[in-house]
Amino acid sequence: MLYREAGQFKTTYAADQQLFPIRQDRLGVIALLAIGFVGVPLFASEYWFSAILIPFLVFSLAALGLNILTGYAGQLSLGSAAFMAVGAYAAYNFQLRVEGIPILVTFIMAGLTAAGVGILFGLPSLRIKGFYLAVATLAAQFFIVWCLTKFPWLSNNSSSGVISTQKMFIFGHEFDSPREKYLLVLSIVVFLSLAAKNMVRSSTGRAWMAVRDMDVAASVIGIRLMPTKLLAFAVSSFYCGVAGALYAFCYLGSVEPDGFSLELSFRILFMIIIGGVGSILGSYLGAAFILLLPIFLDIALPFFANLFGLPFSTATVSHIQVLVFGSLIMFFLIVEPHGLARLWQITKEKLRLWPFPH
Amino acid sequence: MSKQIGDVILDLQNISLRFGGVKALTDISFNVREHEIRAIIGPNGAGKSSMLNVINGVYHPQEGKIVFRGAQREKMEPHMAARQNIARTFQNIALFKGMTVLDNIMTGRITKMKASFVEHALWFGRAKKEELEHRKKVEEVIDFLEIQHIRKTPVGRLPYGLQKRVELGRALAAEPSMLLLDEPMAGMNVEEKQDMCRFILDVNDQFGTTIVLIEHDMGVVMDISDRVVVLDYGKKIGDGVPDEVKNNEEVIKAYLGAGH
Amino acid sequence: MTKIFKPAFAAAAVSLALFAQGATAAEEQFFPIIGYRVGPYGANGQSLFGGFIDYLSYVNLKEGGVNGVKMTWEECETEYNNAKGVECYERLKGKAKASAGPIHPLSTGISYALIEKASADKIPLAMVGYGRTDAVDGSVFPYAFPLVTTYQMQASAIVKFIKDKEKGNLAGKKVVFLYHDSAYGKEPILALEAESRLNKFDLVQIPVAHPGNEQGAQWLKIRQEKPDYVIFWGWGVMNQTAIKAAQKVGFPRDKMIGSWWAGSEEDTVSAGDAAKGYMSATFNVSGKAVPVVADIEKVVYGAGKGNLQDASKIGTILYNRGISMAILSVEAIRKAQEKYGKGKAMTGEQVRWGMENLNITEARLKQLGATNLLPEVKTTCDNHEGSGKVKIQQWDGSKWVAVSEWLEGNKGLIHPLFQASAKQYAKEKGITPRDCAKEK
Amino acid sequence: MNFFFEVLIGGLLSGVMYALVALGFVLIFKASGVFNFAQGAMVYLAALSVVGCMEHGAPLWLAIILAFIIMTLFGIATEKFVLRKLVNQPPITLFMATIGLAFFIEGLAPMVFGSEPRALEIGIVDEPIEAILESANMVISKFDLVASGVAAVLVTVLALFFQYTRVGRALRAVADDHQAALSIGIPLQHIWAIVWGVAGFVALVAGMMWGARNGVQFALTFTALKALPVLILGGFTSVPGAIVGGLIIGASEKLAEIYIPPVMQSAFGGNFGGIEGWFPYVLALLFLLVRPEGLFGEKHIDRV
Repeated sequence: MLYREAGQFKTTYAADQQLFPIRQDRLGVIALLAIGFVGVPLFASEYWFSAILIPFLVFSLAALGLNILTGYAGQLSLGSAAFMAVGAYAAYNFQLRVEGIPILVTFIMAGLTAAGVGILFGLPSLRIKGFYLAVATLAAQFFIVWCLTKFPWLSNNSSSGVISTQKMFIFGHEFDSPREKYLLVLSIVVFLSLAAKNMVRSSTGRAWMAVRDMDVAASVIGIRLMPTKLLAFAVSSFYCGVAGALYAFCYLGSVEPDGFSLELSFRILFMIIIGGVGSILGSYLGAAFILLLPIFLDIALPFFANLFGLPFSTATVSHIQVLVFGSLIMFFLIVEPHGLARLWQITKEKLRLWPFPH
Repeated sequence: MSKQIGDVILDLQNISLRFGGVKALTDISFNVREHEIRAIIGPNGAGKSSMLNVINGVYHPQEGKIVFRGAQREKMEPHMAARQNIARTFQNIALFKGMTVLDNIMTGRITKMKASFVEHALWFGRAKKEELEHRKKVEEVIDFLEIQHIRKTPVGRLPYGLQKRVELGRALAAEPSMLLLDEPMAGMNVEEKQDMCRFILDVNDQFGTTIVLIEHDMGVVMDISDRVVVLDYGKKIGDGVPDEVKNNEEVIKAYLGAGH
Repeated sequence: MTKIFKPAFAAAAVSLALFAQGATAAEEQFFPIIGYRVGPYGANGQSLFGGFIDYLSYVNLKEGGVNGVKMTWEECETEYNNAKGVECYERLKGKAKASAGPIHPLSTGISYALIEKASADKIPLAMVGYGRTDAVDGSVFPYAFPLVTTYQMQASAIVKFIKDKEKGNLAGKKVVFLYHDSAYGKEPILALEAESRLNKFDLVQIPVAHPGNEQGAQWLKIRQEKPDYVIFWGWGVMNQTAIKAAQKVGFPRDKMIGSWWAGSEEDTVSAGDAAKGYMSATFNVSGKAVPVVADIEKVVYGAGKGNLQDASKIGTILYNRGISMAILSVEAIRKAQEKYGKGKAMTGEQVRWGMENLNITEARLKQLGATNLLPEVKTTCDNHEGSGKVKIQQWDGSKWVAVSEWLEGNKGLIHPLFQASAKQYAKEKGITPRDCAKEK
Repeated sequence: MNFFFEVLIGGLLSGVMYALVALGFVLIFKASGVFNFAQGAMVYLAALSVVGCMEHGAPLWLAIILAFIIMTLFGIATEKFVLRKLVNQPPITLFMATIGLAFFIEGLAPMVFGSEPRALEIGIVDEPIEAILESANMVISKFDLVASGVAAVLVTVLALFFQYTRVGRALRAVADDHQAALSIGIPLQHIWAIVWGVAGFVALVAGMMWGARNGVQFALTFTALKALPVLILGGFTSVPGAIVGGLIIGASEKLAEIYIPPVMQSAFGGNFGGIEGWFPYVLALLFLLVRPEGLFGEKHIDRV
């Protein structure tokens, strides 16, 4: 009864097509935004801002980008981290080389640069499918990172290839405390999430899903495969690019090309699989899970080891962490292959009837 | 029948199609007139589906000419057929399994939507207006096919017969001038077949849509089509009004075997 | 559903319990340790952090802490991953408010990511033999200490070593620089280029793509180039592979000189016989002959408080390096206590002062039982390096043997490079450098 | 010219090492459609098992047998506890599960056998063959030749196994058509367990060769990265494809590493070495644009 749609009649198509057609969802999202913009900044500690919330938002954005490509348009990619790298280095260079460019414009330009590179590496998708394409995206992963280390101009001739990001000003105000950075990232992520939600509920998103579900049928009903797939690559890379710029500017402050490794790409892929492929909410849930699980294990395992007096050495604890992480991924895939987003949906369906199960 | 059958709108001349060394279609010619129901029949493997695939550009014949509405067609991609108002359904249902009925049918109108993805993303300009306009059209199709109750159901969960109906809906949503139906009644029970026949005739009648149809059920074919073309082993063996075809020697031979 | 929720409850319970633990007692010196014991470099991390922690335990057991202040620490696993390193730093930072031993990130990538944060949080960053090397200029980087020596000074010292071998003349000789194609491998290039101009030898640079488990092409190229020496900047699997590949093309290993991260038992043992004769730089010696190492084994492992799972690693290069790092940290705290009050826990800011005024002389090393373990270190505001000396060691098939005295790189050539780079950084970041003349 | 051939031959021999890892991928993909990302981790586990057993006093031959038993048990467990529960899931889910599996192994193996790098001596020294070095001034490594021999034997054994044993024939049947295999009464689960066992055996061979070459350590898991471009080049389902793909990748990446950077250097200035990380992938990608199904893969026609 908590989550009941009965009694909410839609009398217009407009009402039926709004962003969140169910009232409880609407209220929930508003509450969440209020907490995010007001509650959290009031109470969270610096650790939460810089080590949990900012990376969570940045990774959610990157996962969202990958989800657009993989979840909605059906093109598996193992190169998300490379597009983040493009975004990070592009943002650095725009700040460095364009006098007085506003930081938000910088982020947009970073996204657009990544989108351009994304289109380039999306071109093979017109001929190559499935795992062949996935492996082919590794070419993007390795090639882009290599380029960033090889053209010193891109890192302003830093001898090591490491870049250190510039200060961020918006209307003359410097965003340098973790709280301010958090709010900046949150605003961008909320805006881009809304945009993503709008895209996937309109004909852009339907075209992507049509291509994903059955590309021949999609082309027969008039969808042009090439622009549709390339648009997915572009939008996805744009999101990853902005995420990369935020990763550099608001999270680490200093990045090197090697930081955007294949491992990072895999983490982002994990996020959408665990969270839910083809679900915007899933991108968030997955990012939270993948980010928090190692931290949780890191804290919990030594605690349990102490509690039960287990003779674990520090190294053993570290190994168990990796082992448990791998097991949990398998466990989740077995229990719910459609990810946390589906679990949430099932929960909602149960709540719809609760407390009267029939 | 009250409807007016018009001029030839699609003329296929000497079509031959090969896959590697396999000949799928050999030197086939026939035409389709405006507003008629044109059936293609033949035993399994006769090349019927290949024929439809040639018409809407999925396959490109090595030889032959296709004249559509008076213009000879160049080699083209499937999506261009859609832009020429040709819609179709598939033998093995080709719905978008991950989407709801409503969204599936909405995709049928994709060629008519003009808003760019930026407008969609920011939900301004044409995006919202279009979405509502087309939703209205789609609801008409939903009403027409009597599938209101499953509007928000993911198509993967629907029974076979309903999926077929949704697929027809997706094709109809495009408001096609020509509709290609590949075995629309395969695997249906009698009642479902009757429904489907009714929809096909209604479409033809109410909207004047030209229909090219592949069907195995002879009764249905003979009842509803205006003209029938018969294929066997990639060759045309008969063409004409149902009665004519029914009595064609070669057709009888192909269907009942040489021993007859 | 219950299947899923049960762990969630357990999780909540654990986190509550943990947050309740809270603050450390007043007179304890807290070390945030962000380390790695798994992943590609996990084996190296185990020895390093083992040595580091064992020395802290040793100080506690042997003398009851520094003037009575006990050493405490908490470890956080980074897997050598930058983002995780930052998370660890932020997590441990909260506990480092009252007192903070220097943080050793033990990864160049993490060091870079922490430089600004640590400076803002007033926690000193010790990068002993890695990290951001232009932080030698303490006027721009008050909180970052590339202690003992840097990649550039090391490269310069290696050049000095081969120059000595060639009777003081390198003109017309050919040196190949084979490096891990990353920030780490690229750092010494400027220094080597400067040396090659100065000493008129040919320098051929050959990068190896990460992870470096394939070097066939590079070594065939080296064979074609016929260099007199190969200077080698590898890390992890790249080291064994290089040694093996050198053997494969018949390049003499005793003409190969690695960096100090390419010169541990982890690198040579797994290369087997191929490693015999291979040389590397180091800023600490191996073996249990060093009194403090032997004493740690007796005191710490005798009390059953050793950190190493595998005690056979005591006395290895990386273990002894961990001890050296800990000695520098503890000495910095001792120094800080001299100024800010003996027997008190030192804040990060106070430890920073200690690190900037280190003066570990031969005599002091002797008192510590660390004679020859590491070179003398004397830091100042404008020299956060403090030594710039390395030894060259050679693998004799079963252990590392030092084959040179402490060699100092060409400071006059190298340090200006740091100052130029630091100046550029200060300009980009809008930092006004401190006036070192006024510090003391 | 001499140098060119030296690089070419060296590259071909390295390619054999890549092919050894790629073979494991092919076997599993062929039989179960699973893209097994954990193959690299399995190579690590196998090599660690060998050195681990040797450290506990087992002689080499016994250690190899023990490692084989470990790998087989591991394969059976993987099938029983993971894959069987994921039947009928989309390929990407299975792929993800194998990444989880890779993490599992990467945590478990060093915990059991220790993580410090170790040497694996199998009695062949990786050094140039004197005779060839003197007569032709070319470096050909003994070890690489042995590795090629091992690969040849392995492929022959696999071919015989598939051709002449009941189990092997069943495996081929499964590879061709799961339904058909089921309908003639082959228990799919057993078959999958066997396939994982065979892949474990291949991983053991690859692990021993790589381990003997570079030392046994975590980085053995990276061998998978060298095998992936081999796979796209050779096709996911072809054993000869893995071998030929390996040879092509090995030779071309070595030649590229030698001859491309100087060209780029003269065009842009700077040092452009270290292209081995991406070159095989870009090569494979370009190749795919021409033949999307790989060298030996089967051409797929979309039916509608």
